Amino acid sequence: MIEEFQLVQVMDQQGELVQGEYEKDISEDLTRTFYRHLIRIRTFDKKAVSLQRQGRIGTYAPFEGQEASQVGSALALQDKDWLFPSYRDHGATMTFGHSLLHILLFWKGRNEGCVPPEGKNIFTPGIPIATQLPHAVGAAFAEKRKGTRNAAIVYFGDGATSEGDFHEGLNLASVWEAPVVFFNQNNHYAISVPMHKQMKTKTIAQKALAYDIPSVRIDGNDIFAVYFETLKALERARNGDGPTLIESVTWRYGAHTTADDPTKYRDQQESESRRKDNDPVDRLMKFMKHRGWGDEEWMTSVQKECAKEVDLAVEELEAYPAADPSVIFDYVFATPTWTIQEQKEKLLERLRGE
Amino acid sequence: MSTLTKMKTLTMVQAITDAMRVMLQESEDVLLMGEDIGTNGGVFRATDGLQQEFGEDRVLDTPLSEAGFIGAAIGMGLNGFRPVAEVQFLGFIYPAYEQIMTHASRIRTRTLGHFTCPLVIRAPYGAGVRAPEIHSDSTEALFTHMPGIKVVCPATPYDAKGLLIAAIEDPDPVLFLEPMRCYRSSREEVPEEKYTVEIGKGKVVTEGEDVTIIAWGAMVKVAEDAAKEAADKGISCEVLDLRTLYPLDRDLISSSVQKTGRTVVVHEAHATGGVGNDVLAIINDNSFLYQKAPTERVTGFDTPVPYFGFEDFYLPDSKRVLAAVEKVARY
Amino acid sequence: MEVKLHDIGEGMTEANINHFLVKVGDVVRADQPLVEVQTDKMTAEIPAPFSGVIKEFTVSEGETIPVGSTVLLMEKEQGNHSVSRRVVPETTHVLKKRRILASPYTRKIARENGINIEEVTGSGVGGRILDEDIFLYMNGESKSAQVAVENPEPFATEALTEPDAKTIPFRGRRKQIASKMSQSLRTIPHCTHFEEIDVTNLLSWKDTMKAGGGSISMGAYFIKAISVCLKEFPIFNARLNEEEECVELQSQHNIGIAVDTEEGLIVPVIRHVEEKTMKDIHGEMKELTFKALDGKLAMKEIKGGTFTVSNVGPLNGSIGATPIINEPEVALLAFHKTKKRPMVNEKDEIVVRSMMNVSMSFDHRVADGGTAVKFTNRLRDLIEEPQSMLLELM
Amino acid sequence: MVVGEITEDKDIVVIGGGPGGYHAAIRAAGLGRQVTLIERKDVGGTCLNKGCIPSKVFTHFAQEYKKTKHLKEMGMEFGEVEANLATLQNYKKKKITQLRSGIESLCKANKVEIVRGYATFLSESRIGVENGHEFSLFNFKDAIVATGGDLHYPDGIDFNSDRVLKERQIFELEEIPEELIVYGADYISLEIASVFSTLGSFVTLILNEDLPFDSSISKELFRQFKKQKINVIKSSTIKTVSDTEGKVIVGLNKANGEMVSIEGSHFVMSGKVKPNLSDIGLDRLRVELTEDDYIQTDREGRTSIPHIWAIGDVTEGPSLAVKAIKQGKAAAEAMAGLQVEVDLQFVPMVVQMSPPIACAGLTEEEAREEGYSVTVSENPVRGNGYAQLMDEKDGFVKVVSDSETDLILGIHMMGMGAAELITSGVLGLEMAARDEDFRFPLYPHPSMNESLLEAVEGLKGEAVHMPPRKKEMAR
Repeated sequence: MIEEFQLVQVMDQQGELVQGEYEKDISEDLTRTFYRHLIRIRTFDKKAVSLQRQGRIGTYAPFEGQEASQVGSALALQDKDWLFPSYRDHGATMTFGHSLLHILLFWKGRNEGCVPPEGKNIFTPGIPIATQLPHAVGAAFAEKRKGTRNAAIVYFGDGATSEGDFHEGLNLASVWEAPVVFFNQNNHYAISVPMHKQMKTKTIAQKALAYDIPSVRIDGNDIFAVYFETLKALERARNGDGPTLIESVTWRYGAHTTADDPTKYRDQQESESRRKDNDPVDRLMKFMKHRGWGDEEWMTSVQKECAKEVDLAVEELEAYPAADPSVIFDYVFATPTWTIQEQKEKLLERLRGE
Repeated sequence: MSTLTKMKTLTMVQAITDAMRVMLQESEDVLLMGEDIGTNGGVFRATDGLQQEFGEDRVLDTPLSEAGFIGAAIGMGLNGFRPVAEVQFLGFIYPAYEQIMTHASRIRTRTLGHFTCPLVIRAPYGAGVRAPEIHSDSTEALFTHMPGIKVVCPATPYDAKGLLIAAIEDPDPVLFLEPMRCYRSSREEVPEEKYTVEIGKGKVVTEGEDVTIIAWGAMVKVAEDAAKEAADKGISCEVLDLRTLYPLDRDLISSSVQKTGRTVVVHEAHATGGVGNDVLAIINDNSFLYQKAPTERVTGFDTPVPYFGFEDFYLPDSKRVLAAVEKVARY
Repeated sequence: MEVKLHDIGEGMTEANINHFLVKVGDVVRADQPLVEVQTDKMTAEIPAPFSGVIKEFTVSEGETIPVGSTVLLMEKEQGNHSVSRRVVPETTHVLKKRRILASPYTRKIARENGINIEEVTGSGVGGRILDEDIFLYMNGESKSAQVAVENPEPFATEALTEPDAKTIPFRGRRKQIASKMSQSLRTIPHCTHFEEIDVTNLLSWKDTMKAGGGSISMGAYFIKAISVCLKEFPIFNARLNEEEECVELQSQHNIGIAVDTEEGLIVPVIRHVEEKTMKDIHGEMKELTFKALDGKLAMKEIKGGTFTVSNVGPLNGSIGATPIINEPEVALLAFHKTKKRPMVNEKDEIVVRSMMNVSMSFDHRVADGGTAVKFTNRLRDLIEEPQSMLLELM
Repeated sequence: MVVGEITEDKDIVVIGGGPGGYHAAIRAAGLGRQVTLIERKDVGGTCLNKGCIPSKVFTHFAQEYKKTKHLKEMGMEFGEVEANLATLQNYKKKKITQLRSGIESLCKANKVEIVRGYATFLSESRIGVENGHEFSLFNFKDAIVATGGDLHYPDGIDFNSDRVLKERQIFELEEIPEELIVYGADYISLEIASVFSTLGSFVTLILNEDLPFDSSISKELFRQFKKQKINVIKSSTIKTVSDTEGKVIVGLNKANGEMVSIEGSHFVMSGKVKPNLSDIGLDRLRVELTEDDYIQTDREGRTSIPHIWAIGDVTEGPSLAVKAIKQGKAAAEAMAGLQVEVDLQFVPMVVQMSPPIACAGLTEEEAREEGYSVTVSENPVRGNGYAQLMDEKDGFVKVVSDSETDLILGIHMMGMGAAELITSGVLGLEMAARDEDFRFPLYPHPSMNESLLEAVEGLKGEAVHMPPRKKEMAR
């Protein structure tokens, strides 16, 4: 099957364009935008890991290594599209317009972090694996029913394909021809379980055959491949041609979460060598250097701007008002039931010391 | 216990590992299955080293598929094995709820005992460890309400090992709840060898005269702290650790609440439909005339377990328990 | 920055948060009161240590918190986030320190008895501190021995209490009183003498006053009379300053009145008695007594006494006592029960008179018996002949 | 683990397994507490692994090397003696490993648990330990911060060369440098200069400040430098160091403003110790710091958070293991409610050069400044019989006293055995001894000890082995 699902690359590991047909679509501006977003989310990710180590946020799921997959796919979206992330996809949500402060709040255990910016269709991170897939199908189907050209994208990992929700989601989308893009980031490990123990198939893309959905297997560290293939899939969706499964092959350098120790189950040397040879950011930088786009000075200034933006978000996070206990109660129902109302009053009384 | 018993000092999670090791050694029928339990030794290290010791055939890393592997465990159970399945968090058991509710719990009934399901499902549960959403659920009542499955919940390393061995030996399905907050918080002397703690029996943790505090899991420590604080105020509390949530230890509850006549039930699960209500029913049935005050319940709220930034508001703490103790004592 | 509950007087250990006087988000000036707390002895307000914005309350109203706890968080004006670099005031610099002329063993004796050896004067050559100096300091002029009382051996008492013996808490006000009393007895060589005073005339004077609508308590009269005496015998309105080797005579007559409350003894102070009329004193006494009984005394109302009066007469008992001086004052006077007794008058007749005993304790380091007797004599005269007070009018 | 904070309850955590940390840990364990020692690398800290012990291997080596001439003179016959630093490195590693495993087994015997990793305070009662990807969480009742110090060097010196060295790197050398330039006036710099001069390097010593000794010691030291052919450049500040084609060129700014450049094969300098507080999260706990960014503590070692303590190089004072050890034990005892006190007035200062220097208490200059009526006495080692027979005749013992009270104020010595002999001096100073307290006891004969006795006797001009002329020198 792997022969049928060859890895699609637009740019190779040395940063050379290997598919000339895209030449006309690649501008200096576009690559600069890519670069800026890659640096931005990587800066955020590193900062978040260090915040966790200092006890300033809780457990955190890092995505370092998967930046091209997240930035490339999110930049292909249009303003009114829907984004259904998992817990490791805030690189995509922040690229699509989520606020850094809110993402940090989420990791600090604050429900407030789940509220997207006004007008942005960003759903909350799916914590139980694969549960977000049927939601995306439903939301996309709703757009279709409304007669818009808006689509939905849903993010999930390799492990998620073992869950029933994956199969049920794909089947429904196929039957309904829902305008949804199933964006799979295959980073090869579901926490500790390697892909070969997760499934017998060599690819995830091939699973689409069973549902008669088009699929493509792309180099997830090649931001051009990610961007253009996602654009295509979205375009199909908008045109009423139904869902697409994209398998974006990538790698997470670090742990599953800051509470996990990857050395327990894999040789971290592999991460290091991948970082050396196949880093999504490095690849884009090489590409830009070949073209003479974006000099050192500009890159440094971007890095500085991103660091500043992230630091500012951390400052906002720490200045954010303390948790208000009413939040627990006020949003369970539109109108609280007497049980909840009474429990709230009791808690507030107790906190006031009555 | 004989004085010759060799002891070792273990945390609860180590005691759980030890119980599984003892049972894996004892019987080839016992096998473990779950996500990340092999090479990784489990997300809480509960199965640390067991795959290396017993092989990939007996300690199985499953795909990410709770309904799938618990369903499969049922199949293995009815075909002669004694599977111990780990779900990473109780909050992730829901895909498998159908398998448990519609099959595991009623196979014996359905087939008049021809097929049985000697299955143990281990599930870390509960709040207080600053975990993300869903990870902190405490929905034991969804299972005590389900006919045909026993539910146990240790609060100490000793009870954890003894109860888990008893659960694996039990001929019927058992949900084994592991309070995450207790996993590593303290250590205790645990016998090296095999022993059991009887399912269906609670225990008196602290003896007292005035008020009975009934708790399980991570709330036992909270109850004990409250009892200490109450003692400073001159109220003597008896703390019960139920250890088994289905079937409840009616005799233990009755004897204590008949002595004190005043009761506080503590659980971190939601108030409505919580196991505390079943405790109340037992008091009502057996000990109504002994009661000197209405029983107080200190529980979580009828809200989803909040994000951990709000966790401290949600979780019963010793202050809340103490206030309830004072209320029933003064009634 | 955190605003903490500091020890605001008399070695308090905890306080109850009565209520906050500000809200989260309020902009406050330095020294503006933020929260009202209630201790064993009084109600006090914690002021803002600097100007800024209230960020968060870390305790709630009604909570009892130990000294040192953070009460609320404030942010300084101009949003200065930087790490605080204040020097901890109580810290002794480890480095530049005066050389202690004592052997390590002697230093250990001092340490273990809670004595700051730097306060001990050495009697050896060149000021060397000897073991004896430590012992002398402990027995005679101990200043820091208080520490030992506040930190009783945690283990020693435990075994003595039977498991089911009833105990009452030895904390808060009780412990404060215990420590103050022991301190006073340890430092001050007490001397107590007694006198009996005929109050028949005073009682009838009082009745006359009352008939005229001007009710004055006996206590107010006594206090005014004491003030008159203190003017003549200022040594009893003084404070011994051993370090400076002098007795400081106080210009104000701030007379403390011992009040027996449910939580124990407390001594509110009437200030400037020398400037006040008997009517003022009477009113103020009443107010302070009520506040004391309600536990509503403020810090300033229990501080700065120069002489203490204990009026145990109304308790209807006791004919004499050996009162303990309210350190650092020099003397204390107790008025006992008034009782009709057969007395022999100047004409050698036996007559019925209303008699009252007084006990006076004074610091024998500062004054001697002769002066003290003269003091009580003068007081007796002023009480026995109310008219004589007229001469003292200003 | 996958999410959340699964926390283990601990009693005392000690952060840092250097001399202060492990002394504190073992003492606290001895007082019945459960102790967890968190160490990011090797127990023994800077002292054992990088500082005191490696440097003392070298100073000892140099002292023994120097003796060979004397040994031959006495009749011991052996061939040419060569200093092989490669062998010495192996010896050093062996000794360090031995000492380190000694500490580890001591910890084990005392049930002190050693946890590896980098610690960060997450709150006033919780600490995280990062070891690679593993992140463990502990709740603690008390914590002792003993993370030690980091060395800091002036900007602009590029140490990325095997000829421009930091003081710790020079003890890694396997060959003796030909021309060594040493920069610094502290004991480490002096030891380095002395060691490599003895081993045959041509040494230039650049002093950036005055020597930290009594003037008599400094004066004699300069004489010794001259004798040992160590080139000394005083009052100079380093400006540049460059390494080109096997030559190190050091640019200096002399006190008079003159710029000089010196050439050598190697350059070494000692750094300034600054508290190692980065990343342990104490700033977020708002622990009070001193003006110089040390952790502020009271005399028991308690920080502004009462159940967090600090000892050693994170607190102000001399950066010496002796101080950390004392503070460590004191903190452990104070936690147990014992009354403790740390007084650093008489920290002995030792320089293991040739000949060794050891001092405690006030220098003559300091004593005068403090207003004492100062009397001093200097007894040259030359007059000591044992020194004569050992052929170790360099040095003297100087005693500073207050003539009004006869109180001994300071003791300064240079000469063979000074590091051991200074203990008598420190003991006397702590006992507030007067001259008779030193003179009354019996001193072993013949021994170096007698030099101390005679120095004290010399205060009143009564030392037998000091010529009458010298006796009058007592001022």
